[in-house]
Amino acid sequence: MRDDARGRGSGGGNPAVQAQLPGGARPAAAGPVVTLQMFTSEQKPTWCPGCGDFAILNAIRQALVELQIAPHQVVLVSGIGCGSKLPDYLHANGFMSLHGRPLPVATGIRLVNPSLRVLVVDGDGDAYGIGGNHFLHVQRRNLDITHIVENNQIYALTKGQYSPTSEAGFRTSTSPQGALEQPVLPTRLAFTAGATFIARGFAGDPKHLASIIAAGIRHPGYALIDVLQPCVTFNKVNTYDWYRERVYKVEETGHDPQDRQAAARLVEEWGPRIPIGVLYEDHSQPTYESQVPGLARGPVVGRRLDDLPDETYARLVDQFR
Amino acid sequence: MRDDARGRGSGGGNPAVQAQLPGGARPAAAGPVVTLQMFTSEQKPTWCPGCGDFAILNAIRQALVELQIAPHQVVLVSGIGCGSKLPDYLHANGFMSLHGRPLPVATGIRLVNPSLRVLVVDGDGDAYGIGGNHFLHVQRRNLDITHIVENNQIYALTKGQYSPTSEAGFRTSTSPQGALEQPVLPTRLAFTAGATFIARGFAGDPKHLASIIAAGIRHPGYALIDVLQPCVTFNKVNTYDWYRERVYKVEETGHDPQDRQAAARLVEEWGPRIPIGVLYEDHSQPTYESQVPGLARGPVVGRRLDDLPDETYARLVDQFR
Amino acid sequence: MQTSTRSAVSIVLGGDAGQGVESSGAGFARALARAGFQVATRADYRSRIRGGHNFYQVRAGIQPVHSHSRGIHLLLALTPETVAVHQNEIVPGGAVIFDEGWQVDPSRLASLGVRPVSLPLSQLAETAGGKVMANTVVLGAAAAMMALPLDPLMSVVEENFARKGRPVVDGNLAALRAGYEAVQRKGAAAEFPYTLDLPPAAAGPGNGRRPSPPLLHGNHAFALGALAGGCRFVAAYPMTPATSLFEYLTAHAEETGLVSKHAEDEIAAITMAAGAGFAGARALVATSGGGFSLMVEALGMAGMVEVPLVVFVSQRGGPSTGLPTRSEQGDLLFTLFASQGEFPRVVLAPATVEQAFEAGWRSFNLAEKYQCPVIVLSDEYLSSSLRTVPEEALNRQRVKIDRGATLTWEDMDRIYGAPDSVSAPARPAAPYRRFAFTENGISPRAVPGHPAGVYAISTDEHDEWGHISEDQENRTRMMEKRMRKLETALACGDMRGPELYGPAQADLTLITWGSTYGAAREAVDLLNGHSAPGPGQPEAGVANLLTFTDIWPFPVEPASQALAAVRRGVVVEQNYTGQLARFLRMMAGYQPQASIRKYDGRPLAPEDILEALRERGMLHEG
Amino acid sequence: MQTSTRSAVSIVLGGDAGQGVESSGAGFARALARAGFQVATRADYRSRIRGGHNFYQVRAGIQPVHSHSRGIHLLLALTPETVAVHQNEIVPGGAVIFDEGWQVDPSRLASLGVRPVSLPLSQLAETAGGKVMANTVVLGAAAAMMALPLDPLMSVVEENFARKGRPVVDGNLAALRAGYEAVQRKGAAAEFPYTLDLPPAAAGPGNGRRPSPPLLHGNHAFALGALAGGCRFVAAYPMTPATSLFEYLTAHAEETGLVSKHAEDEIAAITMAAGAGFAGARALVATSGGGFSLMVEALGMAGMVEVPLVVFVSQRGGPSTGLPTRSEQGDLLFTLFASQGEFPRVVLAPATVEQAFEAGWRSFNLAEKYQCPVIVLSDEYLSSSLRTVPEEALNRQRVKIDRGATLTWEDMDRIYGAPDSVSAPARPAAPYRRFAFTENGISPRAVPGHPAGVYAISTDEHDEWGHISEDQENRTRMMEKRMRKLETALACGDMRGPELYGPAQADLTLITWGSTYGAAREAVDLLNGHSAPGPGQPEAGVANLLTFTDIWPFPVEPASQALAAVRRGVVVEQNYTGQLARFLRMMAGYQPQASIRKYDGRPLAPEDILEALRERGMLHEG
Ligand SMILES: Cc1ncc(C[n+]2csc(CCOP(=O)(O)OP(=O)(O)O)c2C)c(N)n1
Ligand SMILES: Cc1ncc(C[n+]2csc(CCOP(=O)(O)OP(=O)(O)O)c2C)c(N)n1
Ligand code: SF4
Ligand code: SF4
Ligand SMILES: [Mg+2]
Ligand SMILES: [Mg+2]
Repeated sequence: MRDDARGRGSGGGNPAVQAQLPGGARPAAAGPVVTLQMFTSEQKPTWCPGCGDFAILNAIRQALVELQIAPHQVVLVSGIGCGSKLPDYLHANGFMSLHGRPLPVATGIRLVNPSLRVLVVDGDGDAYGIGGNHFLHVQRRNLDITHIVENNQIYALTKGQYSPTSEAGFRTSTSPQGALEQPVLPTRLAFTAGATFIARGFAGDPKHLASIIAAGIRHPGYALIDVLQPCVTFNKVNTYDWYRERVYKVEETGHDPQDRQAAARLVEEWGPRIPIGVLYEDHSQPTYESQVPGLARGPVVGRRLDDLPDETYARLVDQFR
Repeated sequence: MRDDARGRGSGGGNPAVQAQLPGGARPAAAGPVVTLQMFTSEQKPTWCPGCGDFAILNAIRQALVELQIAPHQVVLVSGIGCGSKLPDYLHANGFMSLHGRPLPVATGIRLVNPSLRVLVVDGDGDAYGIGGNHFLHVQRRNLDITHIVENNQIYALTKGQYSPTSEAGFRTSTSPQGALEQPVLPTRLAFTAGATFIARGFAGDPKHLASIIAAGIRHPGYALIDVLQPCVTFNKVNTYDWYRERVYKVEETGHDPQDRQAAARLVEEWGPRIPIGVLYEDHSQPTYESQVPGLARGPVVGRRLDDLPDETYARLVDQFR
Repeated sequence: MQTSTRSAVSIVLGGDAGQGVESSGAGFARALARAGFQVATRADYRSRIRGGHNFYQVRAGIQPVHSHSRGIHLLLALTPETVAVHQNEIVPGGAVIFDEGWQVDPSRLASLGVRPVSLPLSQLAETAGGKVMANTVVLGAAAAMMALPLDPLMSVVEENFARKGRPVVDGNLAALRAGYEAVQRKGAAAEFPYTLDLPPAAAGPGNGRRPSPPLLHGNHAFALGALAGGCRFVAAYPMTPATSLFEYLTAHAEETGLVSKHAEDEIAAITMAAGAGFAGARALVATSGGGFSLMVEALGMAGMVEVPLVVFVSQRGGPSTGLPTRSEQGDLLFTLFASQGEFPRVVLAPATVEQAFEAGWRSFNLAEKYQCPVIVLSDEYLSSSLRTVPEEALNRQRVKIDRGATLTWEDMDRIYGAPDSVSAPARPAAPYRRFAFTENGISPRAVPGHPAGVYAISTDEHDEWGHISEDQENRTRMMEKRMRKLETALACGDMRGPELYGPAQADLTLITWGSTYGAAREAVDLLNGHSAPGPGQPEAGVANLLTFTDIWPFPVEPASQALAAVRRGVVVEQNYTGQLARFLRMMAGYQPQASIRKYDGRPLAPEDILEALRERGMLHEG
Repeated sequence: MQTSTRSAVSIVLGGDAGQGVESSGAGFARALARAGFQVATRADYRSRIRGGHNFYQVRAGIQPVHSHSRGIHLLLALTPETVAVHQNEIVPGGAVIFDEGWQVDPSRLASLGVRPVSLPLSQLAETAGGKVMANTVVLGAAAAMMALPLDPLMSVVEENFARKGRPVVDGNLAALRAGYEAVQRKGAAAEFPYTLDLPPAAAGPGNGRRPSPPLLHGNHAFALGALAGGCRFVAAYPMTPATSLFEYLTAHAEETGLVSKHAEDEIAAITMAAGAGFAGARALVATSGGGFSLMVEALGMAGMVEVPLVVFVSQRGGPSTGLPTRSEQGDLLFTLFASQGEFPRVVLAPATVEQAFEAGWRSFNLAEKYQCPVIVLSDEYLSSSLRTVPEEALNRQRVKIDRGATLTWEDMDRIYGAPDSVSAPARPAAPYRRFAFTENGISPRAVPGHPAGVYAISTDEHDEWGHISEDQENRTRMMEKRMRKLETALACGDMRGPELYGPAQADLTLITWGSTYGAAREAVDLLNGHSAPGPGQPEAGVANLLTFTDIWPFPVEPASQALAAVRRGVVVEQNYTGQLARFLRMMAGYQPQASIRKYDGRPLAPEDILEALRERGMLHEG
């Protein structure tokens, strides 16, 4: 099972439907070579020119090509917000769900079909605001989900209210005298809550971002990738330049993400210097999926709906006598 | 305003109603000496004999007497669960709200009447489970709320499911093969999320607990007091003895709660040794209430409902011309 | 007070929470079932773990029993309070077993015509192995009073205490015998009129003839149906009275290959289930009103993205936290209209344990056929009251699996070409339209994974391919496509009209939904002067019963026909505002002559209905 | 195409999102209001920040304008797409202003009888200060076309751009003039029939006679009413189309002493408000359907613990995320029945900006009088379409504050003795009963803080003192006490029957709720053959209009009377299933002759109603 859950790059498949097939398992297709073009969508992004979300979209495509994961083998789950429209601009399976709820939606997908790669792509409002409880609990589970947060430190789609990552004192329509709360530092929070992979990317460096996303997908377990995403329309403080002046790449400092001590320091760093890259990685934890008793015989959707043996059913009924 | 919000032990009052009084502010009563007996309720607790919640109830009463806070000056806000019935067993103002929602209810009370002392008393399911998002965000605000969590590492009122603080591997009806999640460590989470006061108490040591609660109430800002509360009926692992073998008092080790470095280590400690006492305290942060523009002229409920000056109203209307 | 059906006997066990009232009561019920009796039970307990008076009623007879009742034939008291609370409910000639050490006023009992049976309960328990065994002693005593053999009770005791070890089992067996013998020694059972003699034909395994009937409640029946129907994913957050469904499935997860997730909250539970449903699993959530409230937003999501999903809602006393362990039918209109905007949903309200089983698999068929959320409305009474059901009721052969327009891998290959012929760019010339406009509103549904069936869904309004669209015309068509599914369900005959029980023509028709059915059915039998219907149900009678089980989409035609045939209609339901009555007026313009409503959290008994009819002057009695 | 009311002129400004369509359109509307005109607007925009065609309609006249309309007299195009999308809506004799650089087919316009006015828009903008000023250029051109003085527009431009600094202001003023002069130079306005000549009596501040009428939308009107009514707490999570209410109150928080909290989610928002309401503040939450879905559980809490609370719900296109920036009336039945169990609530549905103001204060009176949650249902159209209202509509003197049975400190002193006479144990002999059983169901309410008024509330069922109670009799009485409040509200006349507009007798009655009123009212005027009613409304006519504003508790008597007088009724609403129609059938047994429903997110125009009536054969036309 644990290996099953890691069957990436394989032909994927549609096990849900095999359930209806008398013949049982079906051979994986000899997949074509995955190209960038395979992900091209007819939908034109509605983002503002210059929006950081464009770079994130491209970086995701790059990473999928790098890992040779085809459009049918992946599901992108998002919330509601500017950034959460991303799955509409990419030819791949997607589920644009509710504001703040992509993590449990993704959890449900993984729990019944671990042969699908699952990426969550949402905003800072989704992930750290309304969806905070799911964020907290997903860290404790180590499901094999890659979580990419388009963190623009603002509620953009609703036209500019402060978000949980907005700096204290940040002025918006709902914080006219400046935000009174201390901001959430996602990397630190995830570290504390149990994440096994923590990274930060910057939309101003799409190549670097693509490599981080690929690393996150490769990581066997939950991976948080918080992406500094300039919102050119509503956030006039945290601009490309603002980030550019501050970011530095941790790999250039020789950082070893498996060094928990060093990681503990890096996840805290936010100020004149902001680390980007893979901050933390722990390979020692089993995935949640690999431990679920109900998955011992393979993905749920790969089985027939009437697979309950008559003996089992009779035993269940007899327990009520 | 900041001093207003700290007006504890004073006669309290009913400013909401002053709003209807032409005479404006009303002199505070020369309050009687607050005694334990004043808090006695006719309601008999329905808890199981031996339940740790009894000790928490007593410790709260002790702390209120110690601080000379009278029943009408305090509001106890709870959620739903065994422990959340506590306000029914105490003669004081109370609001037994919804499962997981006492923190925002308490926030609302504080934001309109900071002359009331507000204590939140809830279960680990309330605080760290379904209410996790409020827990996360309340840490960032430093409202002057004392948050006492009756942490029995189990869902008791619903008869024994595992909770966010149950140890990994803990077997219950919803984790028959053992819990697959890593437990939440509340002290560490609160520290990361920004709490300005973090303590742990033990229901097996009610006197010590009372002193911690008093310290929490005294703290000008949010105070988390996670209480190890044995559930004698559903949690057969984390018993009085189990805790007793592990707990030690941090004050006996000479710990200075204002030493952030030392606190950072203590909030992480959970294993053969479990620290109890005040782990962390930061006096330097202003309360949230003290910074709210709308409270500059005093508690909302202390004002007349028709106090908007005609000139202000006319100006507001004119802005639409 | 008269018992509702003479042939069924009612035993009530009462005591404090924590005294094992529920487990002993259920054990007694199981023993009776094993002995070959038909049984119905009712548990009355508080929302607390210890203390406070609880009781458990077991009604048993040779004919099927459909409800609890008011009258008690034998009261088993574990506390003096039990005697005080229940003595007035004991029928003349009935008996009460209590501890001889208590102060019980014999004259009061005598004036009620009740036989006092005082036994040294706690002393016998102590001797057998400990005070806690008093509940077992009293069961033994009850067996003796009712002329029941001890075998079935012993087998139940063996099983129930097995995991506590041999000494505990032996102690309880001794306790059983001690109670039995104490009654015999005292001759207390002499001429007790309410014995339960072994039924002539029916007999349990103890008698080796045929297996005893299954004894279970609605939650377990639903779970069995769901498992047989292919449900393999459940996510929930514990909430009375739905928890037992979740816990049952979880306990059997490994054995059945089901994935169970105790979620962080109800929002997570339903959104997880939506993810699982999207991916192709038959996914379930189970909750009660408060948890359902939190699921409302995601319910609308499932409707919008056309993901199948079953939401089991067991109603309890409301509003808000209300009466957590008690029964009510207060969520009908709430569940019907929950969530913003308009989208197709199906609402089923099983009335019996048998129907709960059926809803277990049928709900998933409807969810997949109409690609929408299905709500199954139960209530505390149905969810936790054990009833024996005919063997046939749980027959797996009756379970049909119908996934509607779910596309198989082969379907996809046929339409788009086999996957190995798909080369880069792996896209069919005419890409898969997840939300294709169709005449019946149902768009063939591929689940993610097939190379030709790549698509994204969105809770924003979208076009046939799933892309976000604000286009005016598309919006109108998409709205109509979705809503058309409801018409299709009605046109296909997938929604059933109300079920008629009793004579085709009657002066009085009780109209119910949900678990109130049981009491209403017994009331109808009493009104028609027979305790249970014979095979030849008469054509006309005093009363009959119309029960709505398929609530939405509302089967207007059969419902209107059935309602048109009603002479004097009385809607009987367990809520304050008369939700079914309002609903019938809204959907069928129907207004009943009278309404019977109860909203104290205690389920209606047949006698409550008769009494209410009498008060309303609706019974033509001497 | 015929315009709905000849005397009102309709201007549409169209362009891409991000081109300032909405702000320019609103600025133009404000300038017209300042010039003394009556104005109504409609914004049509997408749920995205940039790109995609948006437009803004301004209708202006001398008589009050109640709705947008289909016809366009003057189209202002910032993009070629605008011409393509809207040219067919231009009335014969109307005009379109566009950039002379675009390819626009003159023959198409000619065949439509539309005057093409091509101007060097972008070049003029560039000269004035930058391409972005094209929207200002076009406004200047529009003024010239319509024979409007430039003063009011200049004052609006000054104000709108003030915070961007002098150069930007000056650039825009130059742009205005450039557009104006370009039209004049071209003589393009010659004999343009749809000029807006200054009204003879009415005149704006530019003319120094009297203040121009306030121009605002429903959200701002509600906010003003709420402030005047003592609302001093708002908690919300941003959600279109309610955000502007929250943002307005927040912007004015310091000045008005209001506490505003941007909460972490909607659950927090409403539970914060419940805490504030419990403590004694007048507390508000503002959201749309999706956020309301998350508030459902706490709504029931407020009902159970009898805490006053106002929930403002602005409906948008559903289900689920749906059409976030568009209008629908899809949440009527949802909000009416939301949350488990049964409890009193009040639902108001203001139909106009004036009524939104009134709901702003009235909702709080009802919430405090009946100690329950009050839902105010708005919709995107009412919430964001600006309309001029009479001065009187916002008159603060009309605002009444009534806190019902809220106990003042002096009340408490009188009942229990003054606090300084309260000594240990500080308890009155007969402790305060928060939930005292009363005849009208209203229990006098102390807010926490008084020594004699110490009490705890619980969402579990409770007794008169607030203690958790499962007692059967208490439960029944408490349920009845709570629900009795609804009867009291009806008996007190606090709930208004439907409002009749137009002649008392009519062959045809349109029946509406919410913002559909405006279009229906104009349709009624058109049917009755006058553009706006004179002072002497005739006794009988072709059509009239019945509007339900007070939905719950449903004022059965006045409603039934009004409905009984309807000859041929047509329910007009913006949803798919006909929610008002269903509701009226449920509550009054009323069934209309026909229904007009629109569910594409675009608000009904008067012409849509006429057309639908015609299609249904309900108009007796030559
Ligand atoms: C339950 C609910 N509440 C509110 C909204 C309105 N809403 C849509 S997007 C959004 C916030 C967007 O912020 P973020 O998640 O940071 O995404 P961004 O637009 O910045 O990419 C909100 C509040 C909603 N869709 N659903
Ligand atoms: C929304 C909602 N979901 C579920 C429940 C059922 N419920 C009541 S108490 C409880 C958990 C109790 O656990 P905890 O908070 O740890 O309190 P304890 O009983 O252990 O003191 C649950 C799930 C509820 N009341 N409301
Ligand atoms: S508003 Fe901000 S986040 Fe949204 S599309 Fe524009 S730049 Fe991007
Ligand atoms: S079940 Fe546990 S937590 Fe609840 S009252 Fe009993 S001992 Fe206490
Ligand atoms: Mg954002
Ligand atoms: Mg607990």
